[in-house]
Amino acid sequence: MLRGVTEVLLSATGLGMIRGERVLFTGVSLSVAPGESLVLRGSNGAGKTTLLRILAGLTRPEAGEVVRTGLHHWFAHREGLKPHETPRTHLGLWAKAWGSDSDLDSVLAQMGLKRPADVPARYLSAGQRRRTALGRLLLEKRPIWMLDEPYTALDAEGRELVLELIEDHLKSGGGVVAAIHGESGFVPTNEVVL
Amino acid sequence: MLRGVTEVLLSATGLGMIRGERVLFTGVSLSVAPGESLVLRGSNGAGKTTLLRILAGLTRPEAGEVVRTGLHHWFAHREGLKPHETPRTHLGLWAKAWGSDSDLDSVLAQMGLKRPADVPARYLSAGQRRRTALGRLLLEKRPIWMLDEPYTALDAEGRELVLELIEDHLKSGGGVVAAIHGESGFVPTNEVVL
Amino acid sequence: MFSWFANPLRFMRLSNWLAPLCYALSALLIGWGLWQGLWMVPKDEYQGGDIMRVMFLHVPAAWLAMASYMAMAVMSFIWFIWRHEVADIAAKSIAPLGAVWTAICLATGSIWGKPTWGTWWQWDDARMMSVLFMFFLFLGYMALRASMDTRQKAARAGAILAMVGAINVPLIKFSVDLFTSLHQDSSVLTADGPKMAAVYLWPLLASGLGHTLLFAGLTQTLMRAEIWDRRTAQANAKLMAEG
Amino acid sequence: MRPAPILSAFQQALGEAWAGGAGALLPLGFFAGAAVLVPLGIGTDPQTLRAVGPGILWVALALSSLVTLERIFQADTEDGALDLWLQTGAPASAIAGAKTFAHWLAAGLPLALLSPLLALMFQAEASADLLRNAALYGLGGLAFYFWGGVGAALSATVRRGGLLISLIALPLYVPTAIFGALSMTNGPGSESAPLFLAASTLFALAVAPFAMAAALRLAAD
Amino acid sequence: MRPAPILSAFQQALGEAWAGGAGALLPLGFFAGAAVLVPLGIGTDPQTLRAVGPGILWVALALSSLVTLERIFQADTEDGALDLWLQTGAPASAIAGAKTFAHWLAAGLPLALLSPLLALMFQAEASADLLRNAALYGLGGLAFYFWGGVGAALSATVRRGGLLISLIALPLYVPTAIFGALSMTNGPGSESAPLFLAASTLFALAVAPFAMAAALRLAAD
Ligand code: HEM
Ligand SMILES: Nc1ncnc2c1ncn2[C@@H]1O[C@H](COP(=O)(O)OP(=O)(O)OP(=O)(O)O)[C@@H](O)[C@H]1O
Ligand SMILES: Nc1ncnc2c1ncn2[C@@H]1O[C@H](COP(=O)(O)OP(=O)(O)OP(=O)(O)O)[C@@H](O)[C@H]1O
Ligand SMILES: [Mg+2]
Ligand SMILES: [Mg+2]
Repeated sequence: MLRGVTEVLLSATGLGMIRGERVLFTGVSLSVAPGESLVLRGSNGAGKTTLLRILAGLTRPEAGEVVRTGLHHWFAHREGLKPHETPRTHLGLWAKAWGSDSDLDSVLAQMGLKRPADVPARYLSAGQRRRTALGRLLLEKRPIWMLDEPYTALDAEGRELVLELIEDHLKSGGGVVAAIHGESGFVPTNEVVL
Repeated sequence: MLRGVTEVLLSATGLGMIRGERVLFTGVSLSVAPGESLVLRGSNGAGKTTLLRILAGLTRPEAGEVVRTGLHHWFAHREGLKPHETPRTHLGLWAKAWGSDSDLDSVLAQMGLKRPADVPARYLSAGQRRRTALGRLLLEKRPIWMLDEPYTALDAEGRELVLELIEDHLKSGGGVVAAIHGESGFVPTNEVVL
Repeated sequence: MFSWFANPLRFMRLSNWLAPLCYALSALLIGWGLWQGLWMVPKDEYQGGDIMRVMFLHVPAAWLAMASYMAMAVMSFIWFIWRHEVADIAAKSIAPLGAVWTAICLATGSIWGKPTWGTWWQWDDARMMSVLFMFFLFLGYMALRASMDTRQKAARAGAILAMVGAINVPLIKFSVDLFTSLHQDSSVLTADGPKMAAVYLWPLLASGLGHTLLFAGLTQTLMRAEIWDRRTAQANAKLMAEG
Repeated sequence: MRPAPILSAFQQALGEAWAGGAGALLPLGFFAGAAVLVPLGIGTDPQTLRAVGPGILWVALALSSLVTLERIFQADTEDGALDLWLQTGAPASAIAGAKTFAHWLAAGLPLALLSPLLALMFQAEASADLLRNAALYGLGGLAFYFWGGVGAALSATVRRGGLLISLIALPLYVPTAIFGALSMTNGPGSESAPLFLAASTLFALAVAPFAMAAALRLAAD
Repeated sequence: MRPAPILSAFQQALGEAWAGGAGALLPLGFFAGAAVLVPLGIGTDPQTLRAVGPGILWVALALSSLVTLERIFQADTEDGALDLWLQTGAPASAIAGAKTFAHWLAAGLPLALLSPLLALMFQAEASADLLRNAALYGLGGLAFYFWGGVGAALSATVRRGGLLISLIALPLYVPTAIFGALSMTNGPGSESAPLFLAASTLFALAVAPFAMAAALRLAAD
């Protein structure tokens, strides 16, 4: 945070997107500064996931621009788990790919995955799969978190856990962009309604 | 309901299940009578989905027995949608397979799928996929509904819609078994905690 | 009758003395058969000279290969219909043994074929091909079982395959009569009884019986190991349920 | 027994085989590719090509059916459609049979129909035999598809169960392959071979659906 | 450029190829199956078999690489892993190249190593040529895998893009196939053919990763 409060982690101006002859949104501008959270709102099919992919650089917008000043974590519907991967091997793979030296066992314990740590993903329960993917957020400190419906399939304790993670992350100067239906659980700094 | 109030739609006695050398549950007995709803509760990985599959006859229990007195609808995490299927073709297929004569357009309208009715599933948003699969419940009247986390990925209006469908179904003498995290939205007749 | 054998306890008690008996008898029979076959009987120039002595290994191996597949299929059938666990354990134990005997049949046949037919292997020969594929079926059966996550699923998948694959065995038996083959026709296991000269026939039959007993003994030993294994797993599951 | 689900399964599988713009054409492309690459590989001596022709087609048919079949039930297992099909009230064997038949219709039959063309490319003489052979390819292919379906259903839960399905299905293919190859030669036994081919196909049609059904219930478990 | 993600991609793909107990063995089984079925189909005249042998092996190599490759990127697209790989900060081309190389290592190289055995089964004389040929199969297979990877990446979003991938990859295979087949004959040009084969492989290694990267970004879009 050398350059003071004007520094932003993520900003976008004039984003517009068309999908299959249909205009999803136009003129969306937003920014996320350290410690700020942004919640994307809108009914089913409004374009939240699409906007999130644009912000992550996965999809090219039809109009507008995105500037990111740091790395980000990505957590979406599709967890990126292979059927034969276990929570341990999955998190181990990504720890290695990112050159992180986190302690796997403590990450697994924190996510409540001690028991199924060595069960292949094809046998995991829905919530256990989500927790595995969430574990990636703990492997490496990255300034921006992009979360698509982070509470899906989690039990009450899991929700609580995600909420804590988000709050800790915000407190330590990170930023969060999340698409959420229903209660967000935290008070977002900004909201974008699509 | 010829045989009076003692008639049950679904009953199970002494169900027990082992998965990968781990005992998920033992001695689970339950019954669902017309107009009754049963909510399965438990933390992630407790065995709710597994129990639901046993009740539906998809998985064989390690111990115990299940008796169903009628057909049931199945709505779970995996929607059964092929990537190239559209909401219209998917619902059309199952209407035909079940020999139902429901009006497809009205089902699509009721599920809020008028706009994306002809968009292939691989382009649908998460909520639109869920709504498509939910549409199957309206194609044919079946006494038992088995729902695995029915609110996942739905917006507020979608939640409302599911709630209404469930209440209508219960009122008309149907039964519901649902695995739900968090608020169920309705007051369940019974709860099973795993 | 099945239910009588289906009791694992009874099986354990029975096999406790039956398996060693099988081993002892088979050692005697195979020993005598080989002694006769390798040193005593005259060689047959028409069948390649001294190399024909491999017959006393080849033919019993061929019989056992076919018989073991049928046994596996029958055990699978019994398990599929009556769910007697011992039948499944038997099918599972027979598979690796059957694969070994089939491999012996292939190897010895191939070794015998080089001097007599001038080739190790003949691709369009129905008998050789069908024995080769029976070997693949044994391997496939084991691979399929290994790829399933629970015993119950392994048993179900294996049983389906073993029963469906059983069509292969009649084909092997009759392929020689149906198609032109380098391989000679059956002369022992025929409808009109054995047509082989007695000097060869007796040692051969002795070897055959010996191999059968050896096979039976080994099957029982593997089954005992498997039963111990399952008992341990059950005890573990119980412990975990309580703790 | 309700016939509606069975008919629907058939239509859905047929549609699916043609969907994605290319599904059913895979074996065709495969087949054509092989036909183009083979002469490139083995040289173009007409004598050799003619000798090799019919056999290559059998091989291509067997391989392509394996490739197609691996997906039939695996995709259904993964996306949850299998759960729905098992709960229609119709017998699973009839549904599995209908689906397999549809895939043969979409992928196996075109291969057989294309066979005279490929035979001609391989320097065969144009004659009525080519049409007779096309019928034999069709018949044999049907058996391949049904046995392959058993292998596919058995390995449906094993992602990338490639070797498994080959190990399981190839032995089941052998009788058909032997009779099929034999029926296109002039050797001894070639006269009765078509009959045996037909018998082995009938046997596959009668037995395979039940094995598939049992295997699919297992995959859903 | 961070090397860690590239190494991880390589290791992950290698592990994945061997996972499920059978993954990498698919092409092997395929190859062996073809080797078994071919003589059954085309007859067993040693003269014919010897002539046909090397070519059949090339065809089998091409076909088996197609089958394997179709999954490489399709599975990644479907389960969301592609999104993760594209966000590692390492160049997508390096990651795609590492993955393809791993799959060649797990499936293509064993095929090449197996080739002398299969040549012997096809009645070739045992000689040092068989080892030289194994090296050529390895080299040619590498080119097949990289071009096949381009086809696979292009058709990653098209479920069952079978035809697409064959249509795209087959033409790319042809130069390699021609030089490969030529280098195993005694015909004119057979001496320089290995050089051309090596050149075509180098070209594939240099160009294909960038094409794959572009195609993968498209698949994620
Ligand atoms: C790899 C090649 C071979 C295979 C797979 C093979 C397979 C078999 C099989 C399955 C049987 C049992 C048939 C029955 O009882 O109906 C058998 C029996 C026999 N085989 Fe072979 N065989 C092979 C090579 C040979 C060769 C090269 C010879 C000798 C020239 C030979 C001689 C015999 C004899 C004498 C019998 C006993 C048949 C009888 O009298 O019933 N086999 N073989
Ligand atoms: N090829 C296409 N043709 C027509 N419409 C398309 C096409 N591709 C995408 N769409 C539409 O674009 C929208 C994509 O929405 P997106 O997935 O971003 O929604 P979302 O806001 O995340 O919804 P949800 O809350 O359901 O997750 C959907 O309405 C979808 O129908
Ligand atoms: N082969 C296996 N080895 C070990 N554990 C297994 C195996 N198969 C399943 N399990 C365990 O069985 C449980 C299955 O749970 P199930 O999917 O029914 O949970 P759930 O209650 O629906 O959870 P969620 O709320 O997350 O959806 C999980 O804990 C899983 O880890
Ligand atoms: Mg969304
Ligand atoms: Mg669940």
